[in-house]
Amino acid sequence: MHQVSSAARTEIGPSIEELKGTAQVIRRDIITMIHAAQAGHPGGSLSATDIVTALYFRIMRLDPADPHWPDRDRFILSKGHACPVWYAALAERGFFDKTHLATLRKLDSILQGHADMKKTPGIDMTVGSLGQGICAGLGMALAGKLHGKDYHVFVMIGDGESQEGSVWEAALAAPRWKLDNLTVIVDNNGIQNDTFTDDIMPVEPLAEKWRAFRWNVIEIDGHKMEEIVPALESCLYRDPPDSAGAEGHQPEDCDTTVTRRPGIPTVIIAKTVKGRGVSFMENVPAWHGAAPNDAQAQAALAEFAEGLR
Amino acid sequence: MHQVSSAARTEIGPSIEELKGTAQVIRRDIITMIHAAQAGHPGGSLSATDIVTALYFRIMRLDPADPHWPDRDRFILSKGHACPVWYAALAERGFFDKTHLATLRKLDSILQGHADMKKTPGIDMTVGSLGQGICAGLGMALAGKLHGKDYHVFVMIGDGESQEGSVWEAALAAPRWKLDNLTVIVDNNGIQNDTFTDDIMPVEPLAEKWRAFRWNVIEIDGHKMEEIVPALESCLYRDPPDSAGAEGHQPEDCDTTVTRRPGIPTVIIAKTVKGRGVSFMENVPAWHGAAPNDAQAQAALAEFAEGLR
Amino acid sequence: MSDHPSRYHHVLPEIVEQLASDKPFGAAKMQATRYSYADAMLELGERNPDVVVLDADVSKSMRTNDFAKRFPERSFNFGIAEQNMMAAAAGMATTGLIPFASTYAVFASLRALDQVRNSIHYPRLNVKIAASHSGITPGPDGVTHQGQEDLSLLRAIANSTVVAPADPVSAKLAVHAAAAYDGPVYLSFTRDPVPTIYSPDFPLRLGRAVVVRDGWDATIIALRDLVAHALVAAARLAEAGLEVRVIDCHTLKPLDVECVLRAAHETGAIVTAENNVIFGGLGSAVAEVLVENHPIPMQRIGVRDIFTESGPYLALLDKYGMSARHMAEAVRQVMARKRRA
Amino acid sequence: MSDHPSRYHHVLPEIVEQLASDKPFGAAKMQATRYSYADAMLELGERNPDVVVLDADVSKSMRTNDFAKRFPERSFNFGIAEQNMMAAAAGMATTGLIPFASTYAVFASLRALDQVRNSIHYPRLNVKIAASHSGITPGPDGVTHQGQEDLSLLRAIANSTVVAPADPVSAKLAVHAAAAYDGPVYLSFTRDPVPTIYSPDFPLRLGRAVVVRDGWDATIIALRDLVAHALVAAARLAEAGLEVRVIDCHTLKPLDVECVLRAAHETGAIVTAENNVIFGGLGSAVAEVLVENHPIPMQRIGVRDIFTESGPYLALLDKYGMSARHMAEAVRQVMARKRRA
Ligand SMILES: Cc1ncc(C[n+]2csc(CCOP(=O)(O)OP(=O)(O)O)c2C)c(N)n1
Ligand SMILES: Cc1ncc(C[n+]2csc(CCOP(=O)(O)OP(=O)(O)O)c2C)c(N)n1
Ligand SMILES: [Mg+2]
Ligand SMILES: [Mg+2]
Repeated sequence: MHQVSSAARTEIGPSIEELKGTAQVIRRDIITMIHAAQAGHPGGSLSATDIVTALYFRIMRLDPADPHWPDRDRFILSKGHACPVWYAALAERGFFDKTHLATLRKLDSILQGHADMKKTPGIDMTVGSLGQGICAGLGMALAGKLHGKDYHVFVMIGDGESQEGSVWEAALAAPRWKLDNLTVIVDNNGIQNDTFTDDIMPVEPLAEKWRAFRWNVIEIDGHKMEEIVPALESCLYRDPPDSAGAEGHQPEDCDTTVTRRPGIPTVIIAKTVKGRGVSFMENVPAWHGAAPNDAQAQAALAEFAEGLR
Repeated sequence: MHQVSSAARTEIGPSIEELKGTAQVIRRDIITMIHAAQAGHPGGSLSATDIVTALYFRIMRLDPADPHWPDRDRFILSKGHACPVWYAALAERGFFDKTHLATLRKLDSILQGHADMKKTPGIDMTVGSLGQGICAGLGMALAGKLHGKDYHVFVMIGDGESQEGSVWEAALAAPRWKLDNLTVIVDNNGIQNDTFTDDIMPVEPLAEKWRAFRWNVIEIDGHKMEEIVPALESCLYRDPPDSAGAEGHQPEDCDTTVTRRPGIPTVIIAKTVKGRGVSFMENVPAWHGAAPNDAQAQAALAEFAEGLR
Repeated sequence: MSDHPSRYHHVLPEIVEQLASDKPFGAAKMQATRYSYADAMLELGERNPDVVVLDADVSKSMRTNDFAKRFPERSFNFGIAEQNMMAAAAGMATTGLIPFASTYAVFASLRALDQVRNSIHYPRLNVKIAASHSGITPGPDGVTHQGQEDLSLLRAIANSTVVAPADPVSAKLAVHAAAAYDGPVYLSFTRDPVPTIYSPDFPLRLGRAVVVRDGWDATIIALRDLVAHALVAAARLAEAGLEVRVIDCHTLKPLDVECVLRAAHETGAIVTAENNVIFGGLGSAVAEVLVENHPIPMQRIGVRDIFTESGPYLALLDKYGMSARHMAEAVRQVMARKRRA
Repeated sequence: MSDHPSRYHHVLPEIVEQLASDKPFGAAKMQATRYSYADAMLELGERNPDVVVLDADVSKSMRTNDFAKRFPERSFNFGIAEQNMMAAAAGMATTGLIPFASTYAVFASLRALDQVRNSIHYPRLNVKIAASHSGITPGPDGVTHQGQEDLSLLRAIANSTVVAPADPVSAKLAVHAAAAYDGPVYLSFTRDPVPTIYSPDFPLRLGRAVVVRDGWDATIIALRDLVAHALVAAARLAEAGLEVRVIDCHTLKPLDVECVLRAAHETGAIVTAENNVIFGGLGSAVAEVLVENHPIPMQRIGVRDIFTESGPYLALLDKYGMSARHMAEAVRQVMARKRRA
């Protein structure tokens, strides 16, 4: 019936180097759209960029022409305020025309301030109230098992978001149902809305917490494609198409070896830098939810141009 | 102004043996009142009985004649459905007349189906919706510190209740504020409403979870007074009156040594048996929320009479 | 007999016969509608493989453990984690499943309301919320288990459909109607047994109120457990020569505006009766329609600005002003106001 | 000028002067009332050592971080854990502290509603809930951050007091009034700047609505940010010869029944205006009072059964039918109905 199957997921896939370039394109679009909207959340969009890029351009099985394809992999940005990175990735991947990016947060736009699945092609879940996307992802993973489908569900949460009790409700439930088709990625950038997470309500040791909730824990640098890609591939529910077998799969251009743990969900704790890629935004709490002015936007774009060259 | 201070807390206190006797009296009252009401939760009341007895008859600083005394220690039964044990202990301790026990759950009673602080003398917090009492206790502990008071706040939660996200919100917050005047006791009886916790949504390893949330963890047998009393005394915020110093206090009639950890809240994970003390109720999920009929109540009371002799 | 059996519609004859008696439901088959829900789910489970049931550790009380036994692979007990259950239900619905998320009204409408609003109603996902212990029907449990405001809360959420069936027969029909509807539905059930008042031909269609007794002097618009008591009030008033229409407004939202306005025009005086706070529920819904279209005297029966307490269900109805005699008194008062107007 | 300055009460003269102009608030000092809250807390903190402020990681946005800087030991940031914050506030209140629990309206009224109901309102503890981003005032953020139903939800909770001040001056007064009241109070503030319309003599007393413009042809009863727009509507209608009363119903609950009924009797037609869903909020409250006492034509302005969207605040008001022109149109309609009646 549907002709895409594994073809939709590029067999070879872009190389690590190509992914790095794509991430910079997405960073540029993030700054451009938040600048145009004069509102939005650059910090958490930029910290998530490399991981979201890896997901949409190398890991996930998708069909941009058919965003509701039942066999697609799902991604939920549970930290929904960072949706500019989601919108930029979806547009770059061809889910909708890039001209929409300039309408972010404007009246009648398909790009809401927090992502709305009924308005934006490719958005798998409506988000914005923290701590809900991860539970919705759990539901999708349960449904996948029930339907006998081999899609994988990826959910990204924030470190601040990890303070929400509902996150731990989902954390408790996923291993009970052996949801190895669910992967949670913590964008551990150390900053939440008010300031540094450690000064508000420390969440560390995160790895120890998730382990105590019986998850398989992988810790990576969330900006190193060489660590991101194999970590994500290692927990994929089905075999990656270029993999020989389930155990110990190791993509050739990556330097990390990880082993799948059947029946156990995986959390990837990604050490990241909020505002990553824009020197003056990096690790500065004020850029959680502030838009750059003209000069700042120009400065940021210049830095990307540098990086893209 | 108020004359009670440490005198309200019996200097010597009842012996371990006396406490055991009191616990049996309370068990008797629990069965009697639930039988009279023909509704209520015997299982979780009986599993909590020994600990609640130790608190009200040996550990806590109270004045039954002045239930609102600002310097009193607080107890919150966050698993509020088990309030029959609370009512029985308060009545036995003299907070109100025992004749009220027969009015449990009846119209116009001071003893509501779930405890109401505005109706029952001695109830420190209104409870019934699981996962809230522990947060309220956190607030009381914060207030104690702010007011420079040396009272201690004890909160008992259920193992099923531990599935509520709000429990983990409180668990995250208490160490951040160094609330060593707060102690949480988990009535780990392995059963929730529907059936065994392990068959619904397993919460183990509980100790590991609380440790990852940075609590001091003590594990005890929740029915051995010899373990309950020293565990509770060991985390008391102020020095116990009969103690030489803060470190390594060991009451003479108890067999456990525990050490206080200043600045760190303590959780006591008490292994208990749901329905403890009534042979046919022990570890039987059906007795979570069912009242005994006449014959069953008689049989239960006969068992206590045996134990009290 | 001063009452007229022909005035009643879809009400069982043996019920009609005794309405004005001392024991109006002495002959009725009593059942909590939460169990009607559980029964309907067994039928639905057979019929529709997309139907799944989600629980939050009250499956014993709601008897959805029957479904779990029959369809174990389509049953999910989340433990005491209502937030997770509701948002997970939303996630499941995105894949075409039809989740029935089951818990008590207080937890569905309070503990998990953010998830119910943002993950279910905002994206308009096909989740059914089955709430037992609605109103102060779990008498002895007390306030924390009495969903005394759930109907008001759910009505305030955009895209919501709120259904509160009166008896076991209509409760089962409501479950099937909800399953057939594409979108979120909140179903409100009783903890305590209520009389079976309807014959199987009860025409339950979402959004269509049912006139269950004809009358021209005034109208009582009721829902859920108070419909039965409204019938009693009407029967007693009939003995005093007053003909009161009774409307079963099982769907609170969307309200059957046409049926309400017809009653307003034809009877000129309305009493609303709900076992729910009088702020934002049925009384408010009807009042809104009246002032915007045809302002006439109306009076609300329901829980005032107070938390109730533990006690036997019927005793609580009486103490808090929601029994048949209160409705009859309210009818006399609105009729007096109608005459003065 | 066809308008009469003497008809206005407590409204700044420079505001009155321009109400009917193209830029009615061109001269007004604009400020989000969330900042008035933060300012008032600094004063309260000085005055009352029992006052503590609780936050849930939006202290930067609500500027309660000013309080945290000045009174660090009385400030508690719970992180993104609104449930814990609300129940902990209840626990604090049992010791005599007066906690102001601050977060956005959606999280106060949805995420933590179970705690707000069971730990705060049921035992009637002295907790103040300060909610910013009420109504669709956080325009560009979109639905998940727009408290479009918070007033309805809080009104349904027993023992609640719900206050939604119109401008920065009355907002500060409302905070002080809430602090002086012993019991839970829900305070609703705007995210977006609103015009300062009142002089410092504004007589804010909880439960007492204020007639801010006299009139006899009809009445607009409004609250929070829509009071300013109601004044504009009245000024424009005055130019057409209609004298419309405007009531600032800052306290939604308990409703000032006397003031509402006086307006009903004296003007015979009412429009309610709230930046909140039209189910269970101000419109319902007024409709309830009217049908139970003096049924007259009324019409509701507010968010219909829909989730709104991202966009500039004023553009959203207009798109979703809540601007001055919608109110003026509604006034004409209720007046037409009054004449026909
Ligand atoms: C339940 C809830 N509470 C509060 C907010 C407001 N809010 C939006 S973003 C944010 C901080 C999020 O921090 P984090 O999860 O660390 O995200 P990141 O640093 O990746 O941006 C807050 C408090 C929200 N969206 N949802
Ligand atoms: C938030 C919430 N959800 C559901 C319930 C209904 N309920 C009452 S007791 C109970 C089971 C509690 O189990 P546990 O915490 O283990 O208590 P115990 O075994 O000590 O009785 C449930 C689900 C509730 N009171 N509160
Ligand atoms: Mg962060
Ligand atoms: Mg248990």
